[in-house]
Amino acid sequence: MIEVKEPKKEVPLIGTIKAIASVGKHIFQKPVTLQYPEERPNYPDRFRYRIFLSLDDCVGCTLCEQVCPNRSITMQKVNRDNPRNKRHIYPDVNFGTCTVCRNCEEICPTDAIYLTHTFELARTRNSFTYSPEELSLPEDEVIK
Amino acid sequence: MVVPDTAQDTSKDWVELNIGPQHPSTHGVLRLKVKLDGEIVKDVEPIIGYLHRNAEKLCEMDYYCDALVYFDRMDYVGAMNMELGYLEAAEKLLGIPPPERAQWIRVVMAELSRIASHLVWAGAFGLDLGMLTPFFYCFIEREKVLRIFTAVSGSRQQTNYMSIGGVYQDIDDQIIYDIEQFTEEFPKKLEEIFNTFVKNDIFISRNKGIGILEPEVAIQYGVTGPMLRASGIEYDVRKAEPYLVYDKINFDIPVSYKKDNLARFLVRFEEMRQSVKIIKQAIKKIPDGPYFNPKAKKSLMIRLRGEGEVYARTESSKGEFGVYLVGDGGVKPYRVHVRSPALKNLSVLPVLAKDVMIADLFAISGTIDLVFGEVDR
Amino acid sequence: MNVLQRLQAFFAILGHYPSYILAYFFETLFMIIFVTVMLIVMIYLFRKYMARVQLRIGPNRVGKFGSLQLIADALKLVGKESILPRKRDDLPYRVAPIVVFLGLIMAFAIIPYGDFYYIGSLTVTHSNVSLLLLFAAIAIMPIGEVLAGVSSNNKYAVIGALRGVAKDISFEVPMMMSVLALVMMASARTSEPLNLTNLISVQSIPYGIPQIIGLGVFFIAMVARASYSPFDMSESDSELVSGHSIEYSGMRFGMFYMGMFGSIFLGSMIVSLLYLGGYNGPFSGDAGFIYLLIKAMILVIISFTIWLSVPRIRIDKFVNMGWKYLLPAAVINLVIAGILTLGLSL
Amino acid sequence: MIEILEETKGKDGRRNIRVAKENLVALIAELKSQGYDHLSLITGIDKKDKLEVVYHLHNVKENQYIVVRTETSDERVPSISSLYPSANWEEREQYDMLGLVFEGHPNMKRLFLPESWVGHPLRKNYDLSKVQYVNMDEDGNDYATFDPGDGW
Repeated sequence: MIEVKEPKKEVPLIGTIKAIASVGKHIFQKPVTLQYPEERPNYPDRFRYRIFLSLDDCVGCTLCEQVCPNRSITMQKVNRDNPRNKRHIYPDVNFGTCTVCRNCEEICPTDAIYLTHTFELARTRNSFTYSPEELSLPEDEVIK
Repeated sequence: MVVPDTAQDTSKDWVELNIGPQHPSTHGVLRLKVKLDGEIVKDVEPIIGYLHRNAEKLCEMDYYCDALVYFDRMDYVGAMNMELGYLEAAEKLLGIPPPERAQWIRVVMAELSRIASHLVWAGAFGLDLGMLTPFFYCFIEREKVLRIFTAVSGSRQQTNYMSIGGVYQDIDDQIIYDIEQFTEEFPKKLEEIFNTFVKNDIFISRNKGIGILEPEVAIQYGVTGPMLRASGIEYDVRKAEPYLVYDKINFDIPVSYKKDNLARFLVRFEEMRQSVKIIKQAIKKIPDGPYFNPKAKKSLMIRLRGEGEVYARTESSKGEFGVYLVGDGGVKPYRVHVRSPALKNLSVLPVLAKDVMIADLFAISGTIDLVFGEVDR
Repeated sequence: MNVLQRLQAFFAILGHYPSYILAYFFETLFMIIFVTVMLIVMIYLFRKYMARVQLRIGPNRVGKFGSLQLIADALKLVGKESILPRKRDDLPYRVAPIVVFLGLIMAFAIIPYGDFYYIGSLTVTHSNVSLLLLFAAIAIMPIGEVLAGVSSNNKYAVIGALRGVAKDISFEVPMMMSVLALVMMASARTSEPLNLTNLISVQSIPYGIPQIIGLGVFFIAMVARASYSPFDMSESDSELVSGHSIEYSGMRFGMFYMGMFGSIFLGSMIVSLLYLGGYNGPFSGDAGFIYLLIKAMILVIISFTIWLSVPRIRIDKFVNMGWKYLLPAAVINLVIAGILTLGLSL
Repeated sequence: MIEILEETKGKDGRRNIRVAKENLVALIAELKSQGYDHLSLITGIDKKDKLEVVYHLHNVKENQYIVVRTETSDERVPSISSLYPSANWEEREQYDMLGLVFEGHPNMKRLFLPESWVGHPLRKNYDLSKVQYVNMDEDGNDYATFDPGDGW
């Protein structure tokens, strides 16, 4: 336990001038702003955003659908030749409600669903939902 | 000339002013019905609920592991502390204690989160008083914490980093180096920010002796955290009922007996210094070993079952954050109830803001450190 | 020869009276253009300076270094719909921003931008009592603010207007007292001390040096007049949202906004004229205007730094300060000025 | 002497006391006089056939917790807001969420939701399929409505 002391009393006006000067001297420092589209920050490896789906690995176990806290994942029927996926169901993701909590990535038994660095998902309101095929494509190939 | 509404009703000698829910200094969606006599505030009635999402119901509807997502969104400026509060309860209920390494990592993250939360508060408090610039200095420092969070968990604010039985991902040498770097640089910057506030006579005169909260009143109203400690009661859950490994760490609880706004300001800044001290110790002591309990394997996440009742409390940046968890043996919690410290601290505002000026009302509501994700849940 | 006389000579072919009328008209036009350009420069400077102090970059997308940002903003403000509150008091509501802006323009019209006999003087009124006229013009602006506060039928606006009145009363008296000291000192040297041109030309050393207290009082008063932090009680962002201008939008709000920046610039100009030697300086002559502008700009930057770093003072403390500290200080300053004047005249 | 129905130790090591709701106020008043001056939490639990109310009382000086529980079948519980000012908002919250009516409370209104909200969300039988919309009327009071066109 320590008792915090009140700061030393400054001479009236002089203290204020000191405080003003301490703010004013920041003009000589470099700005910290990143000019986003031109400059890009370094994203750490674990940075997570867009969900990708590997259609060949997905076994249609519906665990991701169950664990999704926001019910953003629903299973869709896709006619695709995948011997491991007997029921032919694959997840689709609604990015309008996805909170990027990566629970689906953690629980996926075959690592078919995973989160990537891609984060620039500008979409109109009605096209947030990605079908399983779209989830397997890189972002610039998804046509919306 | 049209006489404004304020003067029409001469039978009452006060003006009813409606502040919020959208107002620059209500920190989100607080609404205050204020009765004014000139500049003097006669009565304040806080009206809350504008950010109410009923997280408790949402938690009941989901698996134990999913509730973390909602807890992240309670105190969104210090999300790690919220996760910790929930996990303290959930792990006791499910009987899955986290391994040693995870506990130390959690301490580091919780304290970083406390720093992030207090920095937001300091900046916003400056704005409440009309200081435009310290806000940015605080946020620049906070951004460094959030970069560490991104490197650790992959997300800035809603980290969802701690999981039942440990943490989602281990921390590596690069992250430890980043955190050490931060703890080296941060105290200097903190003093710089501190000086831009306290050197100012006007800042001192706006805060000293304003918003006196007597310790008895504070306890009666359930006020905890920095507000209680600024009223002179040395009570901190980290010391009173140590969770994680806080009993193995050497740190002090800042206390002030001045009971006013300035005391709350100073206590919070001292807490940030103590947090740096805790991080410095904890980062050196992180032992090797597993970072999650194998009983809570990731593929078993939705099969965890718990029965009984647990009330666990942690010291979040706002105060005592308690989670009351009832399980009925199923995979979903039966009842989740959150003791939200900011809600309790807000309930004392009508007492604090009696017969003060309007300007002081905002200074006082600024020192309460309201985050509406947590108040309304 | 000043601009007025040059214009008159240019129009002399039209006859005596028409040429003077045209000359005054064009000079006023030049002055208004100058003030508008200066306002835009001021707002740009503020935004850029604020950004740099806060370690940001500031406007940099429209034009080189964001120099056209303010033009774009002004166009946006003009094009915006002006939303009128339903229960407003119509005439005062519409008149208020114009009153504020008019007061500002009038004050700028009376300021001497250079010595009377040199180029660079845009002075419209060469009156013998231009000092009094100047302060009369400044005193118009609060009327507009009070009108705005009372007429827009909003509680925040009314409280803002009340605070504005309390504030104005408490700083105007010390301000005028400190100006009185100036006039006293000038009266030893010139027979027309109320004429701004005379008042400035007799400053062999800037009056700010012998009257350092007066300078402080006057500067604080000018900060309060422009109503930025720490004295922005009447339009405090975080308390009264926007005070008297809360119900204004579009160009009407733009007028209040420009009125605020205009008062910062005006205050800096007046302080540098009255206390820092104005357009006097080594080798001034034709370049006097540049000196004035440099002095004013330094004061403007200081004002901006104060604005950005100081919390708002409480209204009762400000009133206290006005009557208990500023007024006695101004009186002491007056006494010092009296002693100095006697010493000079003896 | 107040009759205690059951005393157990919870999973978190805290003392659990169960009392009938008639004795609740007397017991809590006695506990308060023993030094339990901080009311930490009031929780209502919907047990389908009855409602259970759990009070977490805290002794700040000695750092002791005691859990007092009572149950009611008619949604009515005596209020302890006269003993603890902090119970005021806690009880309002439980009324809001679970429909527990605290008798003797000075201002028994909803805390979070608007006054005209239908149902109490934390009840197990609350109908989630009916969407309610919130709007504000001319006087600045919130109200809830089922009409999607009227909501925000």
